Amino acid sequence: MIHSVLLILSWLMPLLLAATAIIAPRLTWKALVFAGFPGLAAVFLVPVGSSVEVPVLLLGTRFGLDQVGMGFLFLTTVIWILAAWHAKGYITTRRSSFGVYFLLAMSGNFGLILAQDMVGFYLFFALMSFASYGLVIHERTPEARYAGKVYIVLVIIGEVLIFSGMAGVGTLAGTTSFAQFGEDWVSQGRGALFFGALFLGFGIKAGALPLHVWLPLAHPAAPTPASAVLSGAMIKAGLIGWLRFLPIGDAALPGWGAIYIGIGALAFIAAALYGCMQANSKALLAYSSISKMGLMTMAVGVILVEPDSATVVIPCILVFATHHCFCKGALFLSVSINRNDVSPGLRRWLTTFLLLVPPLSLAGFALTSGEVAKTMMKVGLSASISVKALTGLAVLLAINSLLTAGLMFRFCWQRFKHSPHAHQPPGAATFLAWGTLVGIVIISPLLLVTFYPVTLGKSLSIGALWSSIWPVLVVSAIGAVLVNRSWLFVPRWPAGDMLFLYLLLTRLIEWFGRVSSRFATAVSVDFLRKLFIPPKAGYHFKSLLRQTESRLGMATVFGLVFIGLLTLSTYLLFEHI
Amino acid sequence: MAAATPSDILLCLLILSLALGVLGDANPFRGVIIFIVFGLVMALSWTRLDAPDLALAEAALGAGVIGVLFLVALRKQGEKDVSLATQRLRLNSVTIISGLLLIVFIVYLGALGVFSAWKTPGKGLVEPVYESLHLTGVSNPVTAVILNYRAYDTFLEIGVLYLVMLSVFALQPDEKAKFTSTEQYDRMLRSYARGIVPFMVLAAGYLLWAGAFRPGGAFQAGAMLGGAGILLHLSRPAMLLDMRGLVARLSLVAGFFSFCILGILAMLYGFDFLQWPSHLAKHAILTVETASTLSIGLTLTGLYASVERKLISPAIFYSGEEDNP
Amino acid sequence: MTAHLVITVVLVPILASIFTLFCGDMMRRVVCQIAGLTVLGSTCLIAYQTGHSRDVLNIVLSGWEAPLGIRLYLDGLSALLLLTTAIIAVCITFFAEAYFGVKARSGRLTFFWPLWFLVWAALNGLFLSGDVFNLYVTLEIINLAAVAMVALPRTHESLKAALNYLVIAFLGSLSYLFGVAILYTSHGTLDIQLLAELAGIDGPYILAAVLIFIGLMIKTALFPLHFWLPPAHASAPTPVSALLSGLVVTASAYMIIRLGFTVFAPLMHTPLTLLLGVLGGLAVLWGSVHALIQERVKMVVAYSTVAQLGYVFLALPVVVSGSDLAAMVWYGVLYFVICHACAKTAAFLAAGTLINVVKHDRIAQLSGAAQHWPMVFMAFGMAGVNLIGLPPSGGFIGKWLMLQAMINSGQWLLVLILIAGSLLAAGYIFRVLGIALQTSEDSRPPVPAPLQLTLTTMILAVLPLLLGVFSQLPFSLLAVGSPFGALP
Amino acid sequence: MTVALLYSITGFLLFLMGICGLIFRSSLIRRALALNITASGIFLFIVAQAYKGESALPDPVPHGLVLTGIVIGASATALMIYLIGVLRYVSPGDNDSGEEE
Repeated sequence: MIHSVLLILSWLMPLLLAATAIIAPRLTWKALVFAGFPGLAAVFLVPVGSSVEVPVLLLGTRFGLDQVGMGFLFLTTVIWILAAWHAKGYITTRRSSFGVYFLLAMSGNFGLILAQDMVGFYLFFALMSFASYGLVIHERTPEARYAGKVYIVLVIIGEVLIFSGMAGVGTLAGTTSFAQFGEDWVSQGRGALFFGALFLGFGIKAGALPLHVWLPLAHPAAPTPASAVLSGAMIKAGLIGWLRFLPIGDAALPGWGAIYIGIGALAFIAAALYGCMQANSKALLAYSSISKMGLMTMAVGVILVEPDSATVVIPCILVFATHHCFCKGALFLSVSINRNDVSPGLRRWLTTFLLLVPPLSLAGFALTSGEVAKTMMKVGLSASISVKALTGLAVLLAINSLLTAGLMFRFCWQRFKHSPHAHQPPGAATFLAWGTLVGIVIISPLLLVTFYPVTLGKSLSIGALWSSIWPVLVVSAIGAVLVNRSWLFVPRWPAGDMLFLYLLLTRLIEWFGRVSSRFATAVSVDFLRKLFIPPKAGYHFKSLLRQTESRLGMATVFGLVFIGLLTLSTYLLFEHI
Repeated sequence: MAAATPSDILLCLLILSLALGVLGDANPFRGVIIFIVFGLVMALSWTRLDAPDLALAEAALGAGVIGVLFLVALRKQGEKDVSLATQRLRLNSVTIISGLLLIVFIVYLGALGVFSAWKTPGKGLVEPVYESLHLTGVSNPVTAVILNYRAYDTFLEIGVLYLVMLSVFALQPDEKAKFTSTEQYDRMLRSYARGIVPFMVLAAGYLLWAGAFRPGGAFQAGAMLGGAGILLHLSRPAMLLDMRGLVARLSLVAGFFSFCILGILAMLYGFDFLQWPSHLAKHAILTVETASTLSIGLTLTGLYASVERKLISPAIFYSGEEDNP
Repeated sequence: MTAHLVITVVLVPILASIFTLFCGDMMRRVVCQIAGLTVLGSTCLIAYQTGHSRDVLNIVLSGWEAPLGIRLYLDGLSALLLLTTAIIAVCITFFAEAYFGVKARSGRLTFFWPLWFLVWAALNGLFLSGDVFNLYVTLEIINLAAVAMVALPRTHESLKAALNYLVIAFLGSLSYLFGVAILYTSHGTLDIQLLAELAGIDGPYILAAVLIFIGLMIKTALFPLHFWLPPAHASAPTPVSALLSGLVVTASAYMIIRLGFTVFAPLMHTPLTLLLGVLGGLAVLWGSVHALIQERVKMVVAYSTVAQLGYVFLALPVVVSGSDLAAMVWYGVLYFVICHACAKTAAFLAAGTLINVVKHDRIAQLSGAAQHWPMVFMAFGMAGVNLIGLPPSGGFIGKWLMLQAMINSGQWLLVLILIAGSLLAAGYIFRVLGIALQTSEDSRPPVPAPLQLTLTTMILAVLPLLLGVFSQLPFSLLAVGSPFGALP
Repeated sequence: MTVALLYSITGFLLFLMGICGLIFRSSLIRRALALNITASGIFLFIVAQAYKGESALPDPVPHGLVLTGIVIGASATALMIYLIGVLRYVSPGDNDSGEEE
């Protein structure tokens, strides 16, 4: 009973609080932190495997907690609660609007993790996606609006893709319940279209390579706590989508696996490289997220190639996701912390230390969660891939370590050197939430060891320690040398790298429409032109449409169509019988 | 089955050629005149097909009142006709191809129509209608169908007439008509009307009464009453009722309302909606018919009056700019 | 008792129509409210009883059984449509009260009310009708009244649109009437249930089917017979536009489903439905593209109606009688239609509220309007969510069922069209919202939108979302007397 | 050829002629006339099908339906004529009541 209540309350509580905002916005704002508590309680109190049926919702929905859900729910609830706490000190304008969007997105994020069927998942996914639009445009600056525009266009395309992919997979599998997913339907070989749709649809959220363009725009634009949850928790929703909808562990999809690995590897390296060129700290962090998500994409690809490896690789994904979530969350929150705001002395030293921990952890420095997660990922993946691929993986990891270290060096440099004073010192909640999160980052190696079958021994070996330390050392050394030679170190490439391609595409489509209508009219000079375009009308696409529409309204055309349809359908039917 | 006689064939050819005249005649005014003749010939063919009720209705409504409305609509309009078309059709490859297509379609559909008509129709409901006729309170089977068996349809149909009058009200300008005394009335028309209108009212009453056992009924009687009203209006426009006045409104809804009330009464006494117990059926039917006749007659008169008012000479009836409050 | 209750639903609006013809302003408002709430209450009771007894109801009229007399037929579908209509109608009534305001207190606009109640009565009659000829009569009342209401503004545009509408609707009804006549001559009955039992494919049957379907296609504005709809729906006063796009087209869509799955069930999965599907697909694309290039909000919404009605036909080709697919399409299309009715009404009412405060609805000049009237645009957005087919709207559930049926039968082209239609819908909805959400330097104090307008709009905008989230209840109601039993 | 068949075919031809009239005539009055011809054709078809021969009684149900059809057709025609009349006196750009825009 209590389990069922918790499973429902986890997503219902934020929703209810959001609704309360209509009557009592102050109450909502006060209770912001507590909205996530039922979810957190569910992590600890609800045993894995329990579920509850809600027949009145949609076409009958099921909520439950499985191994994957448990892992993601933990990291998600923690980051949302801390972000809410942070927001209470940080957000000063438009609080109630922020609170409502924040709570709606939170509800969506919790709900999609708990949903045990496709339709429910889709519902909460959409709720989260659309609500976070409100978070992105919170500042209402032109940049925020532009980022919001790019974001919302991609979200809608993603929604439609996921919808079609989901309908296809659900129909082929004959069920919408994740639990009843069989493997037989995949072997029918009909799903290619849907897998493509799902890859792209969830890829938009997970920041998969050609679809990641919204991330570097949205993160700098959004307020800090929103960026933290966007990058820490919501970005993982795409990953969860893949894990839920694809036949993970049931069937092999080598072709798709290769695509996932390829795209993941590309993102793993290229995004980190591009991130090093960013002047804006949050854009830099966004690229780092894209890069880390690339590794997880690769892991999903490995499972798709080798279904048997799922039992080994999925915990690795969970560990890595947990590490990345906390670390990235702490990094984003630290953007609003300024060392110089703190009075000199012990407290400033402590702040400096705390500020340094997440970057080091993300760079995989020895004894941090980053090192543990990376080692585990390496071990997990190497169990299921060939020797040749193993070498490739090692190279990739090494390159990424260097790049990440570079990223983090640049980030720290910006934080310590260039960070301006805040207009007004952030509230205590901002500090406390950030501090708590950094604390969690510090103890997270222990947490991971407790919850997952992580072998600390491997990561404590000399080789592992050394491999985790040298990139940081190398980069720091190079950085220290180069840091004042701005011509070399600070190329500033715009955030949203490939966005211009999309713009080009839009132009191309417009151009194509213009040219094709001109072409059509030019080629079929007599018939088509007389039918569709009266003399003197322009060849513009819109006017072509409008003219055709008005032609359809002519009595002559209408009568012809009427009689034609009458004849055609009778003819067809008489032919048929 | 009876074989068609040459006179049948002649009648059909006449109908078709008249239709061609209605559609094809270059002069719209003449087209309307032909349309009235067409309606009368249709009435003839319906008498031939054993449907005298329809013949009466068609002659009075289709050819009569509607024909007059068409005439009025065209009178001041003259040769100039209102057209919605913005683009004129020219002879080019498109129209030629479309025309050819149209011919193919029509030939095909015509053949189909012949084919479908060839099938001997089923027996329909002749037997059940006549079997229960003694329970309906009337001996004219058509009246039994429309006012007893399928009274619900007729109820709604009266609603359509009511609706048309409502629509006309809703589209009229807000000012009340202002009559000027300069209007010259046709003295001859006036005395003619004075003579004929009482007879028309009497005829309407007879048609109404006769509907129970021979051709006739509310619609035919109502159309006759409407004709009388139109005549009256033609001769003395100043006598026109204010159609939005209370009495006119009451008469307009009389048919519809009496249906409602009798239907509700039937339900209150434990019958179905619009069910007439057989011993009361005749009275019930006569009641709704009388009320409907009144409503129909008034509706038709009102329609004529409003069409004419709008179309003939607005300048006489309205001082100043029309429609601008 | 239920029989009386069912008749009430038709009679009360008729009586209200007659009374409003005689009432003064104060009295008229009282009559409107009493009638509206009575019908709403009755339909709630009817829906409850139908859902509770899980039994269809045949109501004999005039004391004559089916082939001779007319029967009313009440199943879950009718009950649900009656209820939806009642909710929408009450909202429109309250909206119109505030929208017409002082203007409607005297003069010709007072005749809006009797016309409107007559339409409501005819709608209820249509949803209850069990007789093909009776359907014709009710449909005719709806259409003629709609024509008159389109012409209400008495502008050149509205009169032209009304005339066009009248000509087309007249042709449609004649076509339908011809089909009905052929059905009667070959089968000797007009009762839907009896016809469904008797129907067998032969020449006259085919001709009747084609004539009836084409008649209804015209009334449902299926591409390429749709051109009359956008001008008529856009040039009418807003409460009328809402009523037209929300309820009137729903009536003919309902008739297609009702007749298609009973009398004409043997014709499913024949080239006829294929043709309908193709035209439906074209309607989706054509309507959506045109909605994208319109310059006025009301035109966008009107073209969206053309597009959305295309879905009703789009799924028909996958119906193989007797299979699960047919059930999915049946449920999906109906649910889609019902939710579309609510959402479309809400979208029009939102546009109307905007017209009420801004005095125009040109999209280009709406920049920044969302910050002045956030509730209006929120309602528009929520209606848009349903039109796009995003969860948790009911439109999503309808599309989801249709999509599953399409995929199951391997009709990939239809799947693609459905998806393209959703994307295009997102395009035209967000085009309006995007411009409205821009910041503008216009700092004039905004005229507040009247509460009555905003509230009714909001209620209707929320309704499809509720229908999406709590879909079990309506589905169980729909299952009463459904030709396929419960949803598989 | 029986009487019923002859008149049915005539009815069908009238139906088609009416639609052709709708196609080829652009004036509104003419369209209203064409629609009336179409309707007459349909009614003729129905009544002819109800005719059962010289000695037999005709089916009264179709007669009832046609009577309803005639009344509804006349109503629609009247409305159309009225609208045409109003349209003549409202020119483009006129704003009668200032309801919209």
